[in-house]
Amino acid sequence: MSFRNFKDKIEEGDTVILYLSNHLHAIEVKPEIKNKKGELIENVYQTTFGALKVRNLIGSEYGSKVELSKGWGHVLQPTPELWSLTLPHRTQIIYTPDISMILLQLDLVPGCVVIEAGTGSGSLTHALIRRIRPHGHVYTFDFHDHRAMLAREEFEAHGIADFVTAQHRDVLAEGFGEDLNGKADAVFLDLPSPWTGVKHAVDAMKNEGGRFCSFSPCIEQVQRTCLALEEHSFQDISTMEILQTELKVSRRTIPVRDLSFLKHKSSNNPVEEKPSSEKNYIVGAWPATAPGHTGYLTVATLPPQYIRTKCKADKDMMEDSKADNQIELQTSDHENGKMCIAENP
Amino acid sequence: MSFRNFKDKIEEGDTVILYLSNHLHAIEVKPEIKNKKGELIENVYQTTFGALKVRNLIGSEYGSKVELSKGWGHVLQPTPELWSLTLPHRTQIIYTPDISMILLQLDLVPGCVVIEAGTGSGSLTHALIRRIRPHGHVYTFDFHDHRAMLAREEFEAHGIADFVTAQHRDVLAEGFGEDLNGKADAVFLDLPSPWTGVKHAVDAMKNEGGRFCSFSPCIEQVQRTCLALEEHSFQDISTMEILQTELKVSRRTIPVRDLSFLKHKSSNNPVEEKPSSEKNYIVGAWPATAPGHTGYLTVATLPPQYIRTKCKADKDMMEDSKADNQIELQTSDHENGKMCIAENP
Amino acid sequence: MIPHGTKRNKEYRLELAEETYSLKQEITLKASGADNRNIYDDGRSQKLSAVEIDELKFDSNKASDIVETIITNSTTFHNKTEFSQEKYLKKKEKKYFEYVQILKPNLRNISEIMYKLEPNKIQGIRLDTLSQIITLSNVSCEGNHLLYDSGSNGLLAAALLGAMGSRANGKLVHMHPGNMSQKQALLAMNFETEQYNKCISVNVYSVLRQLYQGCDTHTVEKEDSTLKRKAVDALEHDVKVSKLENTENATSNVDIVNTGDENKLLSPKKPKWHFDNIAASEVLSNKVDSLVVASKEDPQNIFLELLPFVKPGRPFVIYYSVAEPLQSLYITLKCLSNVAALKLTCNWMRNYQILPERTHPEVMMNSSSGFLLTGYVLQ
Amino acid sequence: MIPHGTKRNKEYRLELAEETYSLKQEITLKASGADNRNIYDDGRSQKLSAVEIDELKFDSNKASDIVETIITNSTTFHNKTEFSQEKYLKKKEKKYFEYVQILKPNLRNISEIMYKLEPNKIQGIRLDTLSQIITLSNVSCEGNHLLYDSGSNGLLAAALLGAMGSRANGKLVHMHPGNMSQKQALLAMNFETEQYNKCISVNVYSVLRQLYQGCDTHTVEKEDSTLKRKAVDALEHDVKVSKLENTENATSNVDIVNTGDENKLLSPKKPKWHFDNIAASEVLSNKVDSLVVASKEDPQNIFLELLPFVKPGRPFVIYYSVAEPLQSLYITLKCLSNVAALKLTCNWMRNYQILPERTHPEVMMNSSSGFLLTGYVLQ
Repeated sequence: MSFRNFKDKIEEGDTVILYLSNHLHAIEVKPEIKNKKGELIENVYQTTFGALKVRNLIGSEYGSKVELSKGWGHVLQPTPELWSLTLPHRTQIIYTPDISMILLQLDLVPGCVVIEAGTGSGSLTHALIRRIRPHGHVYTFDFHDHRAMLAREEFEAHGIADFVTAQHRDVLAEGFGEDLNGKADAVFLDLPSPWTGVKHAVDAMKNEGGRFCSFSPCIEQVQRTCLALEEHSFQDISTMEILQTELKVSRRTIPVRDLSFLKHKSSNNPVEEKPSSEKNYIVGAWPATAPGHTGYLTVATLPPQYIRTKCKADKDMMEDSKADNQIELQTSDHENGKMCIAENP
Repeated sequence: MSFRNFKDKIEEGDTVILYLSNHLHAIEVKPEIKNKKGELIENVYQTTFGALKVRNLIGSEYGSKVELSKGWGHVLQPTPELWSLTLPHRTQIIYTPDISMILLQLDLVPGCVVIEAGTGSGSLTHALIRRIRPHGHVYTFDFHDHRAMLAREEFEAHGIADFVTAQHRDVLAEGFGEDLNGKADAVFLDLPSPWTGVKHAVDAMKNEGGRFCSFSPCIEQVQRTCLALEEHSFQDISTMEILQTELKVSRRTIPVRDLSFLKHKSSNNPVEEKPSSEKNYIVGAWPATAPGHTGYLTVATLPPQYIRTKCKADKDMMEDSKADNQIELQTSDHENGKMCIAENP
Repeated sequence: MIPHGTKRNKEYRLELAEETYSLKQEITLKASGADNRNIYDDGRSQKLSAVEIDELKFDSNKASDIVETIITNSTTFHNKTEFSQEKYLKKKEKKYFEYVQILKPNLRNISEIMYKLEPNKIQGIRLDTLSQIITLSNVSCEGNHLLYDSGSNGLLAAALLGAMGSRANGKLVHMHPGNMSQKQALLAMNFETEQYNKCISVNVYSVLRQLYQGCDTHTVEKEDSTLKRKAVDALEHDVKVSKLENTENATSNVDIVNTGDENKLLSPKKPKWHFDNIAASEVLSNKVDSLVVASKEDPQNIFLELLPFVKPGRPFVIYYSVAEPLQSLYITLKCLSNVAALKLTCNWMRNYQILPERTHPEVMMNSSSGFLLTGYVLQ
Repeated sequence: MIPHGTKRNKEYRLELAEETYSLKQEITLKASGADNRNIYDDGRSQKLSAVEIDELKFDSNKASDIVETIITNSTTFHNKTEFSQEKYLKKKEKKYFEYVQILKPNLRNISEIMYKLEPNKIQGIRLDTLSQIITLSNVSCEGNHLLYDSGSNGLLAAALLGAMGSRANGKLVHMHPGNMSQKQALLAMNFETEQYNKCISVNVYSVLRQLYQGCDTHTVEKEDSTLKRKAVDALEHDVKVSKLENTENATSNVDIVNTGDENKLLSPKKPKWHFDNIAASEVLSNKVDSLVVASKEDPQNIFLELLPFVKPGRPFVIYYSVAEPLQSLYITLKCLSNVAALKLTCNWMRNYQILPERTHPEVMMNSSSGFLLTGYVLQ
């Protein structure tokens, strides 16, 4: 229940983050677990610093030190960011740099209604929930029934089920459902063919308009999505890529090599010609390998209804006027291409 | 003539680089120039530090200080790198980070024969010439007759005409010419539709194979070029992007604000609560704006003739076996697309 | 936008547009060249003189007429590639077709405008970095949060307060080192009064003195700054323009509106800052759920002084525009070992042009994102 | 590559391939799913046991047969998307179809191999940064050049010597601080003797002593290191393997061949280094046309000591793996004002996957390129 409110002390049922010298572990605080035979046994969590009796966590304060059999660690209350780093991966997940930008680009504040597809491992969902609480709501969909169920159970266990509805649904084929028509402030898509979801996003958004964001690893997905967004009168269509690098900070001692003494014949020739002194730097080193690509974020604004229809009409006129135009030809090319990897209904 | 050999002193006809507190200027050392009326007059170069009598440069040493009417500067012997920063732009040019990678990726060393299309402003050409000298040769083509002529004049003036043949030719339509068949170690393309040049590159390369590189700003150009390279049995096809940032280094004094005194009631209350001390750092600041994209480099190896044909046969077989396959469909899509912006013959 | 006034001192009159036009739609392109091989740049391609074009501008009402005339008189336009023609029209569109759209202010457009206009006035905090300050500090409708900000013109306070929402309990203590807090972005957000009042802006010296030394000390020395504050608050009330124009060519500074009804401020005896200090020091003594520091000063002292006010297990985020002071603080904190999961990060962000046959990253990028030092407080 | 030997101690026998096969070409994909909605990851999708698959590997000669059997026994393969199927085949291809191609060594493949295997052994000099060291130092068939390198295993000497070419006049003075120079990459390039001999590798102390103090001094102290050198050179002659395998799974260290015919080295009395020192100090006293420093030591001292040997107007390039020592040197040089166009740069490089419908940057990148401080020497 530890995702709902700020807490001072650990209670049974909480999920806690165990911090061990730069390693993070998420632990569900259950004093007992079932073994393979189905018998309840003492819950002991194994770490590189030895065993942790999970029962002992109950009642201790967040931020405090906990004893392990061969050392110690600290327990933190989970945040969506810590959860992203420790959650069980059911799919590729979206990490904090992209999540943060998605939240900002979708103009989300407490009270907003936001649609997410697909749910995946729930990494983004947790951050969406935090942002739209206490009066908003997240509707999240996954076409994989098992994943949708696991997500539902997880939100329940984390005490945030009140703010989220997790459903199993193939939204590209079926849309978000009539209940959500005109209800959403923002729609986020992380799907293999997001362009087919754009029309559903238009249906789901409020009359006063809203924001759209799509996360796609491949540029072809982005290109099709941008075309679909333009066709549906979206404005301010913009695509970006976010990467984050962690600098490795350390104090480094660098040898200094003196060569000046060689200019003068001297009677005492040094036998060892080693570096003569040292210089200290605090250096921030770029890591040898770092994430090089997560996905492209494509964002756009759906204008209010009354402008929307007008733009739409303009658009149609424009399309007509250049039917035999090269750009138009290009568009239809893309639409042919679309069929190649379109989802089966 | 100052691009040919390392020189100690400036002679008439040299191009020199004038360095003025982080500004670089390329100056042709001509004592007199023609004015608008066609009369020969004294050549005076105007700078932010006043006038420079170009005649006075003759005989002075490279690297030395030169007097200007309101200050002074230094003269450097031009390198292809300094030239890239100062040359007259007749087109978009390629800069040193990309140039360097192109030279390395093309496996160029003295003695190589390399083809370049188009010549553009000759930024890359100068670097190619330096690398393949003294026994190699650069064949460079431009479809713009005036540009080809200007380039020819420039190579002549720079004293490097022996190592380069600059021609006016539409190589995408006409190829590189029969004379070059089987002659090149490497081919570089910087053209709007490089994929149509791939077959000509194959013709021009030596029987023992060679390296190919294409520079394109748009991803669609890269996609088509990669397909064309695969169709023509190229190996190790690889695409990359190079960016360079210049860090602004400075000594920065940062105020330190003491707050600890507030913990204690003290009789002498400070009236001014300004930062109490300072800390010094040498900082390397990232610039607010920097080049975000120049172009994608696509490189590949053409294997030796005897392997090439075999691969080609394999390929054909493979293509046949999946004629009704989705990937194939995709390829033909791209070929349709190609027509849209293909060059007129 | 209809231009009037002289060339030097341009003014525009706004007219409600029933329809919008785009040049590409109005002007039919008849012929285009395959490439630029026949184009010579000799500065003589336009047959109309600058004066003639200017006259055209004042005579003609429909911009497409102007541009069509210009094209007709260009010797090179029809030889240009289709791509170059489009680029040309886009440039002309910007010059002769100007629309303004009135948007509701929100953190995204306010921070984008402030970053574009004067990144130095918001310590160079780029959009992606700002977005991460909000998430990594775990700010939500719950809890109390502490911000030390010595120069982002209220952007960070606006960002955090926005994420805290209205109709919830938390407070944001917004510490600043100056005589008055910078509120430009905070005011620009058009927060409702209830939400706006959740932000308690206090001078760092006053509030810490209040906290450590109790009430009613040093009132004498404060007289002077009180007067200054009153003047400023009064001034703010005069600012009337309430809309932010999100046009590309908006180069003037952002106008602000004061949403607060803080008239009690002008009531006699105890000034508002007096009560703010008391309220803020109460929040601090109960400890807060996150700490954000974005200082122009060296962050080390400030962070170490404010760390004791953060509950154990909670996150902190320190922003600085260059890495070196954060690297130095990193080493200090590693030695103190009172924080967990310490990380120094740097962001990279690039925008893309997505157009059929012309997809590529944007040619210029903002390569300076600033740096974040983040972690969690231990007991 | 045909595997034999045990699992733990794999050995391969090479066989000349008349034709190459790719799995995608051999195996016809019958059915594929539209997405992964019906795939549950329970580790039970492969009906064959690991032991059964191993047996298959030894019984079957054609890899496509093996993989076809594996696919037939997979419960999920036919439900996977076409994309996942291809990925799966690629993985299997790597496991069961292994070809080796013998390539001619050149700077590109040697530096790529060295960077991939152990970037630390070449000071983390990435391909793009290496390429810029060569251009920015303006090395060509002309002129004499000076390199100080304390730890790139000969990569920088190989890079510069390669660009200098054969049948031309220049010399490369390759200074190192150790008893013997690192030559791994230099030898791997298979330079002709004439070109190889243009590189004069000398100990920095010996050559400067030679230069400043003249011949024949300190021969006594050198005895010891001479012996060491002889041993090493002899050892190098024993290394026979001359080809570099450019296979993806090459994880062993790169083998090298000695191209030099330096038998005179073993001749009595004056060792080769003695003549090398004289030759190098002659080059230095006539001054060089460029200076490259890639030290593990702080670059400041070394650069300032070697700067006097560079002709005015010529470029220098200083590489270091982190920025801080170069920032410090930058400040020093700005004060001395004996250099022009001083620049500290950092590179960014990313590779792309270009495939129909699946074009994207590679998911992992090398974010550490090292830093270059470049400029031109003034009189």
